[in-house]
Amino acid sequence: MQSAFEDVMTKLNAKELWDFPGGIKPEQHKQLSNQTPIDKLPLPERLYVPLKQHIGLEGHVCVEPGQHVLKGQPLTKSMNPFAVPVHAPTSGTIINIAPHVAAHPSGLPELSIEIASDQQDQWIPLQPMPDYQQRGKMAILGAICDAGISGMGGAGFPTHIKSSPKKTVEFLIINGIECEPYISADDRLMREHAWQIRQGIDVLCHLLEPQAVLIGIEDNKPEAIEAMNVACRENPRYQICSIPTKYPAGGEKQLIQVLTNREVPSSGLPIDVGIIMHNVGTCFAIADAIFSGKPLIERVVTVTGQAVHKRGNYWALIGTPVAHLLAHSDYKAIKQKHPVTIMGGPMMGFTLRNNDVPVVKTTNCILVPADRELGGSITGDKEQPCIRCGACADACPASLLPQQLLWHAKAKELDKAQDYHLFDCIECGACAYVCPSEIPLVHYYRIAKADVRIEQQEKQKSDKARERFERRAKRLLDEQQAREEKHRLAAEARKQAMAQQGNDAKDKIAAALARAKAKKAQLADNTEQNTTANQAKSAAVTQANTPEQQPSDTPSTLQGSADDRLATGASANDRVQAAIARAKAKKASAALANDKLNAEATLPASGTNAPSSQNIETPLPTESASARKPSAVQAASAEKSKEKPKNRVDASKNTNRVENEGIADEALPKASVSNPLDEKQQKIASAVAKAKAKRLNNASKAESSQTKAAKPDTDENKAESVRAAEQIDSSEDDTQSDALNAKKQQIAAAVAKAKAKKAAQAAEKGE
Amino acid sequence: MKRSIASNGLILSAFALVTSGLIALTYFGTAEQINQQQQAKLQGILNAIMPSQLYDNNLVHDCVVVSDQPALGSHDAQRIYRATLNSQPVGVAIETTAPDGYSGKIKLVVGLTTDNSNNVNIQGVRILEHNETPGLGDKIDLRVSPWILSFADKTIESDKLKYFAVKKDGGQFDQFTGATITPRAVVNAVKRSALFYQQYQQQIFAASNTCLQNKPTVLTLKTAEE
Amino acid sequence: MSISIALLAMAALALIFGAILGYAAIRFKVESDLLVEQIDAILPQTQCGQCGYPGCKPYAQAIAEGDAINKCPPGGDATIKKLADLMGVEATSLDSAHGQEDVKKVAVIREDECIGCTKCIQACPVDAIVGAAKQMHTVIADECTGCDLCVEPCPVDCIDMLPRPNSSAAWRWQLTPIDIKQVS
Amino acid sequence: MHELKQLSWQGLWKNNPALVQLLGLCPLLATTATLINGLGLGLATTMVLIGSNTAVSAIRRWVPNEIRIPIFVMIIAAFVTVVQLLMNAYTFTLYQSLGIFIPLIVTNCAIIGRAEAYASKNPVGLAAYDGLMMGLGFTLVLMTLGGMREILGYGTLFSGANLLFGDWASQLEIRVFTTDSPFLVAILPPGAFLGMGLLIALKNLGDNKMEAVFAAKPKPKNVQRARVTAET
Amino acid sequence: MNLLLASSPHQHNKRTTGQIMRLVLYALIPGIAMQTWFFGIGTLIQIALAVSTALVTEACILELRKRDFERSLQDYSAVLTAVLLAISLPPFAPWWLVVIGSFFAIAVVKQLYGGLGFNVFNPAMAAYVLLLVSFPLQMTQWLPAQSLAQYSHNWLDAFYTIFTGYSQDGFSLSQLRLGIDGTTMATPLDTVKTSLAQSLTYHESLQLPIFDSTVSGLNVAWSWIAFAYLLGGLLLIRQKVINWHIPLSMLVSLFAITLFMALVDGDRFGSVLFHFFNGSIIIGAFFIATDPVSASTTNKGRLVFGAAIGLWVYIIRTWGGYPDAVAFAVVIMNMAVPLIDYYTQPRVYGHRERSNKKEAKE
Repeated sequence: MQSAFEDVMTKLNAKELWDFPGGIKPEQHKQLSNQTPIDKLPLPERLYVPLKQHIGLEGHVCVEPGQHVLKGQPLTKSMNPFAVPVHAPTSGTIINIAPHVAAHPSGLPELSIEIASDQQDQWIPLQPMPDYQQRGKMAILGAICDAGISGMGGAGFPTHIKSSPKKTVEFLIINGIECEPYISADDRLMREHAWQIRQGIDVLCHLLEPQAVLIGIEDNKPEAIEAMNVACRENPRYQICSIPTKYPAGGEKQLIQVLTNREVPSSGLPIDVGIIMHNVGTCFAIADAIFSGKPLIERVVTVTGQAVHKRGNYWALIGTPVAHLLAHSDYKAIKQKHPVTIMGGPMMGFTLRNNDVPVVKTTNCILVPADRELGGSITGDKEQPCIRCGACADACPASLLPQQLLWHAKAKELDKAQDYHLFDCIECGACAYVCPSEIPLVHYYRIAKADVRIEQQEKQKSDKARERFERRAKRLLDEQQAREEKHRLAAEARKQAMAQQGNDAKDKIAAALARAKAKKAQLADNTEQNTTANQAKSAAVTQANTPEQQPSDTPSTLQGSADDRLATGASANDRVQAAIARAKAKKASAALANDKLNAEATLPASGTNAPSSQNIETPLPTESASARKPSAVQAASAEKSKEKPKNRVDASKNTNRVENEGIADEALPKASVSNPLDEKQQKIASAVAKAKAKRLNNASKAESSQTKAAKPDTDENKAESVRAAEQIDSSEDDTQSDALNAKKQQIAAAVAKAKAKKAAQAAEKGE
Repeated sequence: MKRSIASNGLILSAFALVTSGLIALTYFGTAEQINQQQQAKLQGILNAIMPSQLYDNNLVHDCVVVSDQPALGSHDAQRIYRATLNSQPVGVAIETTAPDGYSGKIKLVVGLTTDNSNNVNIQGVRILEHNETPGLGDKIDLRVSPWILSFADKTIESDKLKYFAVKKDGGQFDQFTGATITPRAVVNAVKRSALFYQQYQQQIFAASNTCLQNKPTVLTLKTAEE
Repeated sequence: MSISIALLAMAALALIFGAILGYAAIRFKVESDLLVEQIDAILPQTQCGQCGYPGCKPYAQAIAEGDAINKCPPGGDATIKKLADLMGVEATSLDSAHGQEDVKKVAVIREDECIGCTKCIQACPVDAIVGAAKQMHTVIADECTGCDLCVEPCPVDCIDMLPRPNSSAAWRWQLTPIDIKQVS
Repeated sequence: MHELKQLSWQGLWKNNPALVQLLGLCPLLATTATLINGLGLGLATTMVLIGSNTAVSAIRRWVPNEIRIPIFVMIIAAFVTVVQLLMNAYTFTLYQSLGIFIPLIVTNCAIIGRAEAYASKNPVGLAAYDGLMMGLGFTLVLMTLGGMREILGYGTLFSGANLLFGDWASQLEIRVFTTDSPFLVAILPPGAFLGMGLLIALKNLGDNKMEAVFAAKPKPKNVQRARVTAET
Repeated sequence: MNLLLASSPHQHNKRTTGQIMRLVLYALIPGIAMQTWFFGIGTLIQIALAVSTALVTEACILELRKRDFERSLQDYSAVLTAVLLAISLPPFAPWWLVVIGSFFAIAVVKQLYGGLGFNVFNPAMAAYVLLLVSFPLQMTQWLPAQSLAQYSHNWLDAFYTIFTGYSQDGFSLSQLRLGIDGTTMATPLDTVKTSLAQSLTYHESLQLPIFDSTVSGLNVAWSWIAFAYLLGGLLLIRQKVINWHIPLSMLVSLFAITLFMALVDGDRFGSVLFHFFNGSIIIGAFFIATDPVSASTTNKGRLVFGAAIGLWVYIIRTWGGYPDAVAFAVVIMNMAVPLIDYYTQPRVYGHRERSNKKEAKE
């Protein structure tokens, strides 16, 4: 089991350490960059601050483009504890809030705030709290959170969450290992700012109240160890531990193992074994936030590699494009035949898609190697088959069996890969480093891990979809039953009505209307999408129950009576209403005939909410733009309905009747004399028309080559569709006054085309 | 449940009866033929190692069983088939074992006769069973090599015993290239069985025929000294 | 005689074992997880109908009754492989008559073109479209299975099937080398 | 008729018990040192297959599900024993050289496999035919493998034909070549494994080739996409 | 501007597969030199034959498999296989023997299983086993060391014998095999096995002329060769080309069992020295059992693997049909490797011992 606190302390006091399995000893190359003090960079012109730079959620943007911000001003805020704000790194103007290539191996754009520096670098008023010991812990945590501090070592876990553990903390470990080759940011930071780091540790101690504080530094940084020793001299609780240089000693789990011989349980956190670990950079940032009130807007970045001349460490503002850093460190692109920029170290860093990527809170190094500097082939295209030499297993710090993982990852046997503890891989790269076959092992693991995650997500999604589908099926079944019940009631009502026959055409219409409404209202009721459905339903039921004429009339009778109504009707509203009524009546009778309703009935059903003209003004609880839509639709359908009596055909696109081509011509004048329609209606109508034209076009193109017999027809169709398209095109340039006419024509043309298409289809079928 | 138990039990039982009955019928139908075949096979082997003109009895049906004889190399019961001409002893076919084969025991049968000067003539030798290395030691098998035929008509003379050996040991029999142990084992086994026959000839022929018994009694042989 | 004893022994043995089996058949009966459920759990639940069955469950039923396992384009090869494992048959390639495996898509309604006809709402098998009559509709992207059943009913063609946006959080780590240009 | 054709195709090639189902490997690998041995075992297996398939099919209506396996096993065991006795009686020498592998036919999964998968669900005639075809398929593989191994290992073909067909058949033996150092591994069990593996590979190669030929003209299939929901 | 993309780690160790294989080849040089010194130039001819056959075979099959054979040939794995096979054959074995073996090793054992990294069996040893079972005669015709031979032979003789079966002067191979005492010479292991079978005691058989060393039970030639290979093997461990686990556990387990058996019955069972330095134990422990592809890959597994080989070697040598057994033992244990690997998985960081499987299932 885990070693007891006393045992650990005894061993540490005796300057003894444990070891972790595996590990490698790559060439360090730290001298390239750790010889000079941390340098300041000139202010960049533009900064790109990604909204999310840590594990967790992104905050809400609280600035807008054009706004002038001061250095240190928060750009996002959120009440969510997992959201850490970002701050303006310098004073300037917000240019844009848009996706910008992110500091992520994918190079996918992420939402970033672009700031143009005003070169003033003017601070927002700062609120330091040097008296933190008098404040409550919550206040300190709040300050840390508001300063935007997240872990600066690797993953970027929000610091304030890590600093408010629910369990007792035995060890606070400060990670100053920096085990990756080339990087020396923490090294320089410790050498130059040991004092502030110690202050940060003080703050953390105040928050965490650990029983011991261990500061782990690799023994290849004697100066840093010395500096920290000096800084921590007055507090004997702080123990500086010199760790043997071995990669990846700086890994959280490995460092814990080396210092305390404890193992973080798989899928657990260090706090599960009584340990909290913070990076030295984080400590420095905490000190900055508490004692100067400065948010985390800059960090030390190592710029190294043989392709740059002025290698060293720089204070880089968060959001500084890498290109800016490279420009000021004398980057010689010529030294790279295959230019590569690595963000992070050579072992775990990732290559950048381009150099516009901004520095983020976790960026500790920009490595620009010359060709062949890193040995082997960087793209991994020299991959050879695994010879099972086992060097990877010997190097793995987590005691995994990398080649088994590789085997299963390659074969996409994700279950087996997980049996071999795929998710315990820390992606340190030690296995791939030693692999003689140059297999990019870690890459395969990452792909496999991503696949597993995606698979899990999809599994969840499909479960949800199944549930929703089943629920919907059940609902539809219930509706069907309810509908049948209604039918029965309606039939009874009809029988009653038979007894007292009336001959009035208007009554007929009313009866048809009522029946239609009854049915559709019931649908609307069930879908619960309409707030007024209940009302309509009750109205319809009332109507249906009133003694009325027998409904077994054919559609033509109904239409005929509607014609009468149309002829006598004076106002436009009446006509519209009549048309709707007719359409509905027809559908209703068709439905009656089949003794079932199509789901499409919802459309007219909504119309039943208010069959009078007032419905246009009926306020609906949606946005203003779409509120106008219903009226437009109704008008459009009225228009359609009007054509029907004249031509004795159904203009509805859902009927299967074959139409003749004359309709279009006839429909045109008809349409043009109808009521003035407002702009919106026209738009919708034209949209419908366009859509139809598009479909027709596609259809006729597809059809044209199919059969010779159908050819004349289809050609004609095609010609017509082209004409329609021209009309549409030209109509868009028309003036306001012409627009009305043009739209009408378009609609008519579109309808005609739809019919032509059907005709063509029918012809084809006929063959 | 009871019905399930009863019906399943009965059905299975019925099938068992039928199938076993079928086997029983076949067995009765073929038993005679099988027996004949086995006799014929034995007869074939015996004929190959004991020329049929030398005797007039039914070799297969005239045998004694000996066991635990160091000269015959095995603790198993081994048969000695007796050949007689006009009821006079002519020779024997002895089942014997060479325990020192390269890969374990080699079982063989040796046909022996005696000549006037009581020297033993070897009429023929056949290997019954062996596990010798294929390609090396398995040349003792007639199917692989005719080497075993070289024993035919060899005589074991008391004063020339040492020539009855493989060439490497200074004898007259070829060894195979790459394998000496196997032929040496076979030669030695043949030699031992011949000497055994020479020694116990009288007792073997004096004993009663046990071949037709179900469990033949094992013949106990007495050495000359006793 | 010995033969009849043998026969009787066989019969008795068979009787005993038959009885044991008869007992076990009743006593240890297990209701196994229905095959259909297991198949259904593998299918991607897009309910797209490309297999020729109205929904995933009916197709699962059909597979259990012996239909081919390679009719599910949304699931693609991965699903076929799992089905093959489950059914103990050879994994075949996707039957192209049913369509091609495509990137995961999501339906998006072009809002200013939507006329609020609710047809897509009717068509959606998982109720992933919300909206009321004559109101603009919208797709709940998280619920959309990408089945594209809503596309055709739309009278104004305002629904697009767009690939699901690639986020760096759900990135598959496919590093495709990009042509190198000289640094200017 | 179509059914019979299908059965033949399944048994001889598509679902060959030895090459595809990989059943009955134990006798298959052990007895195929020569072609004639393979033929003998193959014929014995075929006889058992036909007999057991017929019997199982004939009694299939009276067999309760729970005890079908024991019943099948008994039937198969009975047939094997019968065949064994018959071979012992009438092809004694072949029986001697096949030895233990005749009783081992009982454990040849191809037989119980066919009983369970086909005979117990189909009428007698078809079941018998299936048994014949599966048996022939098995025999063919045994003969091929035996022939391959015999040529490589002994340089002969049809040696020992007299064991099966009587003395006249000894002249069937063909000596392909003579060598002092035959390729012994071919007639040893490892050779059987290697040969078997190569045969399976060849079969798959043939299948792939055939598939490529037939796939050249895929018949266009029109699939009606089912609507989960009503189309408006 | 687009930059080159790659996956981490970007830094690599310099040693590639080809280099590892080459290092193994270099480490074989002392042993081969010693073998040539004692048994003549035949070994070198065999190596040349084997290597060229192997390379041609590998190239052809890779071409058939539509792989890039140029790069694959550069990994030296085929060369290594061929050399290992060639040095285990009798130096004057006929040419077709090594050609068949080499072809089988590459075509069947290696490429049919999927090529480098996928072969279950050690190709050289599987081929050796094939040859031994198929052609036991040719495979056991070892010459006496030149100092013991009745007829001396030069490189031309070797050449002639390998290709025609007769030396320049018309001596057949069996004549060449005659020792100074006029008897055919076999390997020491063979000799002892034969004499034990002849009911001689172990110590009696050590009196035979083949044991010409001052140390009891050793043959000068064979032990010098073994020492040379030991040198190369230690070099490999020092270079970290191979791990120490397999050689050590194999030698220790063989040591333990030989010591035990020799103590139990010194007349029937050979001494430790006899077993270690007369035959292929050393080369087997350092060069053959350590073949990474077909050996166990976990450290615990390697210990088991090596120990089991040691045990098998002894069992087969003592009670089996063949005098030497390294090839059989290695091939047998190759089959057990997946099992060994499965049960010797190291405890993964953060998982408690053993119970991890169960946890994962729950």
